[in-house]
Amino acid sequence: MTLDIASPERTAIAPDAAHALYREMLRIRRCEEQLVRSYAQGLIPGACHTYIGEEAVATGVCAHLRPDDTVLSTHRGHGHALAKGVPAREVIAELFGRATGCSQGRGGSMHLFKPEVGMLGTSGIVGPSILMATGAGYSFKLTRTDRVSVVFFGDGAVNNGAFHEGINMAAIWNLPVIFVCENNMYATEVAFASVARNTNVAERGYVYGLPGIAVDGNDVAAVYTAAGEAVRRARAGEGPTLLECRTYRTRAHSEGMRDVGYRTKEEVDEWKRRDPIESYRTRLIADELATDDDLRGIEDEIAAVIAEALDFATHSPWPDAATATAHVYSTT
Amino acid sequence: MTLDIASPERTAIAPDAAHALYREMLRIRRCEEQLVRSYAQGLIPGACHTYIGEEAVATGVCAHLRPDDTVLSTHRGHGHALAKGVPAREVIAELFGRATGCSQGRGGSMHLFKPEVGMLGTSGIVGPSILMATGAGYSFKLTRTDRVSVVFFGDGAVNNGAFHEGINMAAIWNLPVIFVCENNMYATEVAFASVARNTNVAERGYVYGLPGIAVDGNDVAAVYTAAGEAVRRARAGEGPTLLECRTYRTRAHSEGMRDVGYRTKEEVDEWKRRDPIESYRTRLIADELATDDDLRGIEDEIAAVIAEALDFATHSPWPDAATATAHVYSTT
Amino acid sequence: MREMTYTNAAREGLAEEMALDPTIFVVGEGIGERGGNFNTTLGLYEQYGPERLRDTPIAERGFVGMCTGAAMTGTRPVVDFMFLDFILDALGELINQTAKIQYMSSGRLKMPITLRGCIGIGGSAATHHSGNYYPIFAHLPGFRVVIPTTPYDAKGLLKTAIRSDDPVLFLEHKSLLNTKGAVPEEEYFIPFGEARVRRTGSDVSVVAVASMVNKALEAAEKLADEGISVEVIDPRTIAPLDMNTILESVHKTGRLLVVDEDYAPCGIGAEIATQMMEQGFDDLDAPVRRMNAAFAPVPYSQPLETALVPNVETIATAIRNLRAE
Amino acid sequence: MREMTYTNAAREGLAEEMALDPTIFVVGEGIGERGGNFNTTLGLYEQYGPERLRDTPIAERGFVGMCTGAAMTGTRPVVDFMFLDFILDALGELINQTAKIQYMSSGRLKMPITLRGCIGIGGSAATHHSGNYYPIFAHLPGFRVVIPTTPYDAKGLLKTAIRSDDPVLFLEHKSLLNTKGAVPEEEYFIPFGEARVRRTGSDVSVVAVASMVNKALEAAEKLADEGISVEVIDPRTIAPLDMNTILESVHKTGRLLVVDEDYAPCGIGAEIATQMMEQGFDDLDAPVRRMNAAFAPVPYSQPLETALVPNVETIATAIRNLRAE
Ligand SMILES: Cc1ncc(C[n+]2csc(CCOP(=O)(O)OP(=O)(O)O)c2C)c(N)n1
Ligand SMILES: Cc1ncc(C[n+]2csc(CCOP(=O)(O)OP(=O)(O)O)c2C)c(N)n1
Ligand SMILES: [Mg+2]
Ligand SMILES: [Mg+2]
Repeated sequence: MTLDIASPERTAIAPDAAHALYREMLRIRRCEEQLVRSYAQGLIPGACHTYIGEEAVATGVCAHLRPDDTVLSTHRGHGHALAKGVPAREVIAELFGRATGCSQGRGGSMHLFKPEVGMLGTSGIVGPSILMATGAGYSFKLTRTDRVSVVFFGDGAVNNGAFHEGINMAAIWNLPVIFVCENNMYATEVAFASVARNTNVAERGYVYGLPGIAVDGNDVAAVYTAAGEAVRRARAGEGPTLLECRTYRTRAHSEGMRDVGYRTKEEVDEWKRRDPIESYRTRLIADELATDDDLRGIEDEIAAVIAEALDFATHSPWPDAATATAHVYSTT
Repeated sequence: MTLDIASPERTAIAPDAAHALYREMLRIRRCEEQLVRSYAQGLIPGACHTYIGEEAVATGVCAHLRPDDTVLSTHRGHGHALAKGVPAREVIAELFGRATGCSQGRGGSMHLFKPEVGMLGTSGIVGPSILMATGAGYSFKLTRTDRVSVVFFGDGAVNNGAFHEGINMAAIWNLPVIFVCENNMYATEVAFASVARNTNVAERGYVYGLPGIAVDGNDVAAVYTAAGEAVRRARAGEGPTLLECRTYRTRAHSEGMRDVGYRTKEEVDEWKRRDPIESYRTRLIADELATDDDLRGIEDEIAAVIAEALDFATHSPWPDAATATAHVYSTT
Repeated sequence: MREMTYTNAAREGLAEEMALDPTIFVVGEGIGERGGNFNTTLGLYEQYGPERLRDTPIAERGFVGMCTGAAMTGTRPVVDFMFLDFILDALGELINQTAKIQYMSSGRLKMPITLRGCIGIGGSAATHHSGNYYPIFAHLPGFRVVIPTTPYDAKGLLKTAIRSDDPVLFLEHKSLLNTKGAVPEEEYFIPFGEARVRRTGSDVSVVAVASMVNKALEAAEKLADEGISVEVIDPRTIAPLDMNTILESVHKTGRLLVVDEDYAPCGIGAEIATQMMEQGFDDLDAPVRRMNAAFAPVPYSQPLETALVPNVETIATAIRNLRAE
Repeated sequence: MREMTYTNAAREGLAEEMALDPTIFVVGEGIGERGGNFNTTLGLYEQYGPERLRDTPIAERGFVGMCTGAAMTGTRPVVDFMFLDFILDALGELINQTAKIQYMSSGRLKMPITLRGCIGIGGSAATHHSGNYYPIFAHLPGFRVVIPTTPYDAKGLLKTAIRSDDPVLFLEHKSLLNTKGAVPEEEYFIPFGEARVRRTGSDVSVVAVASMVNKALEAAEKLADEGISVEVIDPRTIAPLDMNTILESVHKTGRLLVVDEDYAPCGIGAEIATQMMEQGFDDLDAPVRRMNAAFAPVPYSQPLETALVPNVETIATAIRNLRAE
């Protein structure tokens, strides 16, 4: 059932779709770069895990989702929230702890909620999102909709019982869930190869009886193609898919953390050379899907969006302390 | 890495070893039959899960173990405790709730402890024994011994996170642990095939990077042969093994429970025809490893052992209520 | 009025709600065709089939996490743990996700999930099938904790639990499952946070939880012959906790005993005693007293198990002593 | 005497024990070469290598269960959770196995396992990295719960924890990790169940837990200028709990306030208040008062987070009010 790394179908993607993929990856990258600067300036009181280097995954998957489809994600969830439709201004404002943040300042980097656009939340705990996404799929099937549930998780979650229990339930009940593993080879500073004898995640689909597909997670076209098929299957009631995206985070696990010892500079540089955005830009021009001017236009557009978002966040109000205990319960 | 069901090597087992296997299976069977009668008589205040039909598994595996090797097991653990060296009298006394029981009356059917012979306990909770056995293996490796840790668990535990997390740790750290799955096709009344797309448990060894071997769990010679190799590997520091024994419980999940609806009488009868003890008896004679007289001798011997055990249990004292809170802590 | 057992009353409540709301589904081990180890779903599978009566793998953490996600997305799961002991593998999901998501989403996500399981010490169930554990949930923000003691309360509170948009623990003491009581034909609901005075009295107030209610009532009966008048209060839900009913009672009696089968430290007795002191110190003629299980895991053998828990005799003695203080 | 940080003192205690006993090993995520997210094992990997400083998969349930089995078989695991929040996935193992096996085996198996993790609200860590959760363990038989507040106590109590044959929760409040204090060169151990009077006073007794100890001391300092004499007690271990020291103090002051950053219901404050009433009712000139975190998950944003927890001002006010009752 396991496919080899799918070779991207260069012709499959129409120009406007291709531009949209480029725009979205760039929006994530620029937003993350701003957060890095803001963190350094002390504007982010809590943790900040950036998605830099992995933008192709969230972008390629979420390009297929409707607003009523849902996403659950992890501590490294800025990119997923953005790709699912959370405005950059609300992500930045959230990390700044402002009332205008997508979680109204309650969550910060690891707790991004915006149910209005299908962003059901990121989690500071590794594992649970896999299970909750399985449950969203259960709801969608029970209520006879064609909605799709997507969960993003890291290689670090693969050895966790939640992976085993969640994927098995989705498989036996044939739920519309897409399990997207972002295999960036490390969990904080622990190498995946040191905690799993077999680091091929997609292969594991076999024991659960669902398709396992591995793609180059730095190739947005490859992710887009594979995710398109997974989403089609889920919507058509054909069941869940395990999609392994091989990628890499090029910054430290989280801002302010050192990034030495556990991996080599050569390895990091090698992956920086495979930057998903740069490489897609080159390819778009080579394939004549876009001109340099088109892309410069997009780049200026995104620069403006992020500048406005920063301004919005910076001038947003703090939450009212009096609301600190609101919404613990629905009923009183 | 997965082997097919190993065909029992008829010649490999010497007569005295063969007699011992027969004797042990019979001791388990007769002890269980006595517990069934005692339960019906109201002498067992709590639950009683019998091992009838599965005796070949515990017998074939434990035949290779030393007293300083350890066993952890499940709610269906009478057979494992007996095979590891707990006297029948202490098992019966335990289910009767007497002070002379192997757990001094504190445990009953689901909590059989006798560390003196390496029986580290059965568990009323599905899953934990797999993890604790992994930890015993960690101790044995860290302290540079050649001791072996064995855990028995059912097909019901396979979909539990403990299976995933425990086997993975044993594999990556190359621990001397043998994971024995007693796949009897049902968890209470839930069919394994209804909660797992792929019911081949041994195959799962592949994703964790350890050998997965499936054997006919009703063929004591097959179990003995496969377990012998697994124990050899563990002792030699070659790491863990996943051993799937395909077997069947021919009585209800637990005494006093109905046994209809979820499986057919035909299926039960078919497996009764494959009774591990009867079939081994036939084979021993056919292979001239034993005479009918030899085996009658063993049968009389076991009958006497169980009769004495019942008498012992029946006349044993109750625990002293004053001890109810002793041993919660080692230190005060 | 018709009589029915606690289990049948609760099942009737579940059946009524499932008939009205197709988004309600039940998960658990053997709750499908089998109808539940404790007959919690008997007959419902035939009506609603596997999607709404879902037999699960033995993966408590998994299906609790799954139901948490389901509750966030428009359905109303009822998780049937059979024995509450099996909930423990799912505490990570419950504490970090189920109980927190309404708050973290500022109320944009709801969490209508009912978590039911049998509790209690008795019948040589031993340490893995005798748990109470409710203070864990009462301690943390986000949960409702319901402990009905009569068939009437079991049905009315289960219906309220299933309609609630908050996570609700619905805990059924094993010793109560086959007890009978009056249950009206007409539909009714019992709100959370309303204790019930099961017996009125003037000398000593007793708050009893779960199976201890009936034992306390028996003890009160005994003591009546001795001329000691005991008021017995069943909180029915411990989160929210109806302190007013307790305060009113102690205002009258001046003395309070909390009888709880669970362990004492950081338990519900400690919470009630402390709130009593905080809110009614001047009404107390004597310190609030607690009775609890002895501080040890639950053993199997009858003499040991019996020694662990309060009984009618020891409760009566405690009331006598408190009266005499 | 030499000064060192809380973290360094604790690490020195761990290093001393590991040097003496080759059966001690540490498991956790990033506790190997990295030396621990909170530097709990810094430098030890170089000395003892991967077998004794074992980086694990993200499988808290798994490695807690594994260490439970290891502790039963002759080794002495130290589980380093980094944040205590991550222990929750392992509660099933801890409650049903780790805490019960000594009892179920009638003491034939020991359970020398140390479970350490950082606790506490602060620094916008948000709801998955701010947990306290200690009442869960204090409520159940089988656990020891240690909450050191000074470098001296951190080292002495960690060494006692590692030598203990019982499961010990060793909880380090994040706000204390870099605080400095005197730590002697000579080896020493601090027994469990001995509270420390951090400041003597005659008007009001305050029992403070974890980070609340320093805040209570600050408040006491302020109030001294107002002529209010406050005694501050640090229980140091909440299971076992040293009630005698508290009783003696309240015998003198007649008033008790418990300041705890964790939630109130069924918390350690409720337990202390109830035992105070049970054992020293006549010494109480006023009801025991509690201060706790507001009853909500821990939010991220500073104004919200700050609003949740007691601070020097609110503690001082509570003491003034209690004095005036
Ligand atoms: C249950 C749990 N244990 C430990 C942690 C601490 N932690 C936060 S992120 C992380 C590593 C996650 O690695 P991975 O899943 O591969 O995601 P990545 O950071 O590589 O994107 C760990 C161990 C946690 N958040 N949850
Ligand atoms: C965590 C947990 N969930 C549920 C149960 C209730 N239970 C006891 S035995 C059992 C079935 C176990 O099936 P399997 O593992 O296949 O063992 P078998 O009884 O077939 O030998 C269940 C669900 C339990 N003991 N523990
Ligand atoms: Mg990773
Ligand atoms: Mg089975």
